[in-house]
Amino acid sequence: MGKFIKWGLLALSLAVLATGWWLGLAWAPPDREMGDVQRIMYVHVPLQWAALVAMFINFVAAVSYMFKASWKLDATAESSAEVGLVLGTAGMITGAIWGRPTWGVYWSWDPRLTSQAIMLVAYTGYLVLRRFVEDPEKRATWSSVVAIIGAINLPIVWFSVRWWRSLHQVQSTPKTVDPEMTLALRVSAFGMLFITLWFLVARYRQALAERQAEVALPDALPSDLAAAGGANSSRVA
Amino acid sequence: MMTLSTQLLGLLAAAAPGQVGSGRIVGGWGYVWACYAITVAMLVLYAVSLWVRRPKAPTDAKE
Amino acid sequence: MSASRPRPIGLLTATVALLRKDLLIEWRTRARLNAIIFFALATLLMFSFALGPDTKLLEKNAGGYFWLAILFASVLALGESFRVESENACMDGLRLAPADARAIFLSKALGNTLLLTALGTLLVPVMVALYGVSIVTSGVDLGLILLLGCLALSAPGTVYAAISSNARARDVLLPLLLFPLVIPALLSAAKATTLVLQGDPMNQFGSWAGLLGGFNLIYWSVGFLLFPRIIED
Amino acid sequence: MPPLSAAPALALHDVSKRYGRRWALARLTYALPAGRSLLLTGHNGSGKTTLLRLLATALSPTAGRVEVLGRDAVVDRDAVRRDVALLSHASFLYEDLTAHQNLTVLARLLGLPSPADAANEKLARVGLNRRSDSPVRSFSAGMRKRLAIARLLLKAPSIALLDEPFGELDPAGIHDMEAIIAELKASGVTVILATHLIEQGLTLCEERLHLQDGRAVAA
Repeated sequence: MGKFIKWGLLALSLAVLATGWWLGLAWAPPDREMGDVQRIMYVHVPLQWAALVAMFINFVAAVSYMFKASWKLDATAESSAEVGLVLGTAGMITGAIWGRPTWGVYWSWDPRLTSQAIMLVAYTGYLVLRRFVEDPEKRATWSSVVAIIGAINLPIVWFSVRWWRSLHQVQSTPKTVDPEMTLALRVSAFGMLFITLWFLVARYRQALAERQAEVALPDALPSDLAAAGGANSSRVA
Repeated sequence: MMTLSTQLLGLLAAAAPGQVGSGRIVGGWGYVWACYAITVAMLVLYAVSLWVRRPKAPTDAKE
Repeated sequence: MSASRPRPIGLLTATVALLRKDLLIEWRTRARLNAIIFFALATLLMFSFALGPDTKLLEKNAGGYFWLAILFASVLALGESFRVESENACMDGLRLAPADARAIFLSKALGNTLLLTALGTLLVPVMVALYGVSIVTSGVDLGLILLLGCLALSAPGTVYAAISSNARARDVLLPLLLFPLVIPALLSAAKATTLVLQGDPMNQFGSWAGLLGGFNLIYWSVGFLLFPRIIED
Repeated sequence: MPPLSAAPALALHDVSKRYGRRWALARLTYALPAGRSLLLTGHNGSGKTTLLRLLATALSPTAGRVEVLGRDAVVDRDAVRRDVALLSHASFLYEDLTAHQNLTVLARLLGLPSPADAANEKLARVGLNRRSDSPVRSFSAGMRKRLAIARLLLKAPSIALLDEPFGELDPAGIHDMEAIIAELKASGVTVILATHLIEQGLTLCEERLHLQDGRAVAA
């Protein structure tokens, strides 16, 4: 199954993403007001969705770790935070570039972009913390706490920034989208989601291998312990 | 949890910025290509970093 | 031994006992405390230097600078309060006493709130003098915001200081974790303070205070629930 | 032999403790009968300190079960904590507080009726009453050890876990410490003693457990 996931999923996701982008860039009509610039949507929105999916997985894994400690959950949390950070950063950059022709500036303190920037800093802190704690069990517990608190913070940040900005400018409302646009967006989103999944699986395997190397049974012990290693009542399975 | 997820989705997912002012923006393909190029570059770079950091010793065949 | 068996004490009693201990340590190391106060004063002063002699600008942004000074000082104070516990493994001593981990959270967070509120009270007259502002609406409002804001910095700060005090590079880690988290608190406290200093024609003070209250409610509960997991493993 | 009904003072069932990639304790099984005292010996890094910290519930085992007075040290942690007291390498003392204040803080946490008096009594017992109002920061290593044992006495435990109690003490201090340990034993406290001073340990303890690389071996 390893080979299939590794290359089959990658090929599938690249094909779907390429199709979606082709639909978006060549097939779908330009937007009535934004013109061709609107075609940024087919890369920006899928990135944001995929980043959210990754961050949500991170949150679920962190909460689950609090209830049942396991290296698999820890590895899931680590991989999803890192993948989410990469996708979210790309999403923020494309959003800022999109802002230039539409708003006239790269950064307009739009609540969504601002919340996202804060979120990215928070998850950078999460990954830095993981680097700075040696003990695997402590690292897993502490980073779960940080991930949970960071996720709880998101809606609060969003509301406060929106409130803060709303005193200055009226929030623009999302507009209706042509059916061709919807299709191109959907296909691109699925392609991005598959790529995300591929990244997640690859990173998860790495993280799990790292954890297992960290907690591997030392060679100096008698073999009976090594044999019992899998069956012992370890706190962290 | 579902509420939070929906909220999160609403928070960033629909982050398609609306337009300001009126009149159709002409051209702007440079911005479009920049976005796609940056995204592709970041995804490729991340894939390369995954390759570089790949586990050195293969895990046990049993697992 | 002849002494009677110790009997368990309640959460509140333990919190009070630990808070007394923390305040006693603060008092006995007041030189350190003074250094933090002067740090905050210097921060206020540095803002005016960084911006040049534009009094209008200083007056307009006084609330924000005031809260930034408190935020920077809070990072130092939180780091100190957990450094005291890691010396001689005192945190282990408390855990094994046994002291309820939730009481440790409450005492640390409350102690830090007290310290920051006192610091803020000292900073208000300095801010008035340095930035040329005056309290337009009411001093009670300012006191309320000061208390709510310091509570809001202390609860998540205590959780993250407990984590970072045991990690490498703790001095970098604490602000990196804490700053993005307290942005909503900083934002609403600064806004509300600005309203107090410049008048509140649209009656927005209540909503910002409410936001700060909600923030407190969430993070004091989260800290209360999660802190035991951080120090017990 | 202790009566059959009495639970062993402590019981280790297949206990292992891992630090990173190193096993500090490996599948240790041992039971100490009630009313006996235990001497732990072994080289540095053999697992003595880890075992004491497990018994004190400062650590939880990676695998296996630790029982103190018939109670599981993980499940019944708070109850076990009230029964045991640990004298560790780290003194658990606040450097900025005085000797008396350090003990008073603990006495309050323990819910003792008059914390200040209890603190004074224990300070006198370890011969520190004349320095009770000096900050710990000014104490020598030996004085810190005395204060740490006063802290342990204040807790009045059923089981005293002593990690190198004679370390950093002068001959008079060692003599005092021996007297204190004998007194603890006389009052019915189970003493678990880890030390390099094997002669002193053997006179104080009936049982002996020799650890080597985290496993029990014949001494």
